[in-house]
Amino acid sequence: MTPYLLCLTLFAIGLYCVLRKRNLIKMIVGIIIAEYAVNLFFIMVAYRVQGRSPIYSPEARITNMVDALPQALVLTSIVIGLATTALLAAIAMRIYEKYKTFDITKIRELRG
Amino acid sequence: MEVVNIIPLFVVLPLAGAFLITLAGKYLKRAPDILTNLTTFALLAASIFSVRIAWQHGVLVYNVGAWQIPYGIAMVLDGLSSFMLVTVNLVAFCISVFSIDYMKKFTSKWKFGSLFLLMLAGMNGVIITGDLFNLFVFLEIASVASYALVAFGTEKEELEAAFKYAVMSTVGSLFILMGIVFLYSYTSTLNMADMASVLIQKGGGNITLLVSVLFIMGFGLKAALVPFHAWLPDAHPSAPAPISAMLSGVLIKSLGVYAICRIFFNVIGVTPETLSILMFLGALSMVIGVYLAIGQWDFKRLLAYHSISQIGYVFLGIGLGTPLGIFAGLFHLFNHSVFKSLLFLDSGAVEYSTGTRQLKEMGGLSSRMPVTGATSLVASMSIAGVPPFNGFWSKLLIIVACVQAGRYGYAFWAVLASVMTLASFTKVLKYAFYDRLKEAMSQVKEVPVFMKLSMSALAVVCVLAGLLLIGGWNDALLDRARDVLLEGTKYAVIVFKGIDLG
Amino acid sequence: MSREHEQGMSIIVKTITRLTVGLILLYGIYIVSHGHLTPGGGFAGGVIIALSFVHLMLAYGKDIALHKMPRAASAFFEGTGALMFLAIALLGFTGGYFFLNFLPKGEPFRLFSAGIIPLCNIAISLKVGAGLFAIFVALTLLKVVSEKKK
Amino acid sequence: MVELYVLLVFMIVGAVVAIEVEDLLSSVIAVGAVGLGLSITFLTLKAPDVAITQLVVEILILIILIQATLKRDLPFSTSGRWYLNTIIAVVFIFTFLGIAAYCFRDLPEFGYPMLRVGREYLKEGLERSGAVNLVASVILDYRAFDTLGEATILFTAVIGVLTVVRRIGRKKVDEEVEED
Repeated sequence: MTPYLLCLTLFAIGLYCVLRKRNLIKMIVGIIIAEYAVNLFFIMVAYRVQGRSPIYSPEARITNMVDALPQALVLTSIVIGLATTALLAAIAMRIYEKYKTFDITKIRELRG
Repeated sequence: MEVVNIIPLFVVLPLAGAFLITLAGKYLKRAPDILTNLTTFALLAASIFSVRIAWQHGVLVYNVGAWQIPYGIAMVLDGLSSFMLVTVNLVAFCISVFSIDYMKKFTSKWKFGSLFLLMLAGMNGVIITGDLFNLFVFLEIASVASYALVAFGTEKEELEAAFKYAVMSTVGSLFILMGIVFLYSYTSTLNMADMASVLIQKGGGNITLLVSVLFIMGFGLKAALVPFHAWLPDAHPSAPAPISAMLSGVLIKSLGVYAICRIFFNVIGVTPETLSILMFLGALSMVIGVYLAIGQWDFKRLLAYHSISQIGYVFLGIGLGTPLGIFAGLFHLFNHSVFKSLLFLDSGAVEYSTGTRQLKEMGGLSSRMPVTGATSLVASMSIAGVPPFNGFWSKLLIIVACVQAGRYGYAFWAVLASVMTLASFTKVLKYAFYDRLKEAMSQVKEVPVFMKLSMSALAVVCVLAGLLLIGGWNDALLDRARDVLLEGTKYAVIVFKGIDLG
Repeated sequence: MSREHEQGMSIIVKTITRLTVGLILLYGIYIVSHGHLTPGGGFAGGVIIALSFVHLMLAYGKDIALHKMPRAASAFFEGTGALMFLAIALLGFTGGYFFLNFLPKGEPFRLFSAGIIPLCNIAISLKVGAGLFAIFVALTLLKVVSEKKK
Repeated sequence: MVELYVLLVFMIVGAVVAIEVEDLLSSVIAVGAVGLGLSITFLTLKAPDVAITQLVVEILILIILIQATLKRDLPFSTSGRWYLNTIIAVVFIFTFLGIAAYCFRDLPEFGYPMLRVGREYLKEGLERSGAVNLVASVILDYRAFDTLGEATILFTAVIGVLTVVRRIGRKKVDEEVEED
């Protein structure tokens, strides 16, 4: 239980950063941290006490391997995170080029 | 070739089209146009065919890689999926015809074609899949493509809107992924049908409450329900007109409304509390969206606020939970896809010819641009709910359903929002199309032929969509879709039965 | 900013890069080809391959790296990798199912085993390596041009 | 499982540093430290595949973000009163954790997953797909369709980045613009 809660703390910190910080790079940083937390949670869900990694070896017959499915899903989710981050960074760099700042309070063309 | 083999094509075709465009599009000038239109046409044909086979067989299940449920990924084609497929691919085909001429105003057409098809692949994948994580993956494909498309013009405000949209939408995705993790830990499966049966056995518990909250926030962000709507009025107007039409017309529906319906009705199972939350958020979006729209003078921004409002109608209908309410909600979803994309295409046509989006700078355009003027009239009457256009029927049904369910308050708000919509569009028509012709606008020409063609096609659909209420059509398309939602978590049983048949 | 500075880092960095970049590339290829036997796989290996070119680019400047791996080539590899993966998926139809593992499974622990899995790994690594390098080049060029403007 | 707690606390501290430090470059480097910690955590949780991928992706993200921040202005981002911000943050985090802790009683205990579907992969995976590495057998055989989607997302991001970095977005209808 405690590892789950610590992991969620990480998620909450990332989320707080996205919602409160007024800087483009800081927002990207927050998203990255929250993504890490979700990925970590997935791997934690798969963990078994005294487990082995899910790879067979020629010598020994292994029975107590950890769940392989979440690991596969996390691989996918890491890639998704990378793709999103790269695109966000590209957009942020273009915005910097236009406005000469990353500060969102100085970039207010639009009002929603 | 068995009939079930059509199911993967909905994802394979657009993906293949997108990959080929990136290889060939740089060197062959016409290739992006031809490939995009061929692909979307094939998809439209396939989706109409899918309605037929869904009608004949009920539920069709396709096991990717021949792995049985729940070990592999399954694709499920049922009434709701085929209904959504028709909606998405019809609108996408009209938009791809429109963008042949419109996108001449932008550079790098091959990037546009490729991203457009990738977004379409993502939406089709979300609709066709029967696996929760797979749904998330395709949702992200569609989202990532749409972030890039919003920034397609690479001007200041476009980049800014794209960033805002991307950040908020990514937060939504993270909520959704978190919900999926919890559900996986609780049920230890990812297939939606299997998950539903496990949840019935184990009972809901507190965890489904947490998951429901996470999903409503996550998919609510994708669907732009009111507390989560802040990105939409920036992102939708900033994109090029065909993409605005795509985003407002189908993206928020397939990623937001469809996903919420599928997960809450068929997997988690609806409780009266979730229904009333959906209904309340819907009504809130309906009223606040139209209230914010009235003050706008930017044509596309006004339309974007109306998207929020109309999504509210859809959620109000579906949230009622009665057969008539769900039917009306789905019908309104289809109608909104058609008339809102038509309106965005009209705004694009106006921008193409006059170079402005401000209503105050236009005037008397219908004499210079007869096709655009006429189609805007049809679409505005539809969205405002004037008989005999399609918007009237669906709004009427939603209001009747509210009254039937005894929700008089919601019925009142729906009528009020409808009146305000009418007022807002009267303003648009008066200032843009039917006022005195301004000096600056006297040299304006009508748009090229492909744009006219696609706008007229959508306008015809607007007029004829009322026929969907009659007999056979209704039975094949809307009733089937509604039945899927009414079955609720019996979905699991039905899907497993579908495997035995296949 | 002087011209030499723009063309990469100091001689020490360049020499070490010359020694290591080949090893990194080789390691990436190893990770890809043994993806079904050891940890790693097409994605991690592809990123390592991309990183080896990124490494070259950081040390030597953009001209030499782009000479080794032109942008047209990276675009080509990316499209090819994606199409190859899709083609493997579609070839499954020969056995009746989309994404069917239609090749013989072979003997476990051998390099040529597990049917389509090694092929998929290669396709993914091509796509990932070329794609990530293209992203990196695009962002670097963006930065160079915007600095010139100042 | 002491090392797991140590790593988690290290990551949380790193994350707090990353979001609170004012210099953007330091912030990005702190994220790098968190990512490294995450990679080691994956190793202790017996997920070597994920650990390798996390490590290389971390390096790439770090390079991209450093490129983005280097030689740009130093914005002093957080305005407003710090104690107000801290109170909001703490209240927010504790409410979230409280709700979660209440709901987590339903989940299986940490270290004892249900393995309804997972057991099948562990038992049959080698036989039915032929891959020794079961994670590879899951991502490229059982759930290869997900991986197609994943590859497509990366492809989309590449096209997206190339789209976003175009200098000239709009042109006249008949104008020919040189494209790169």
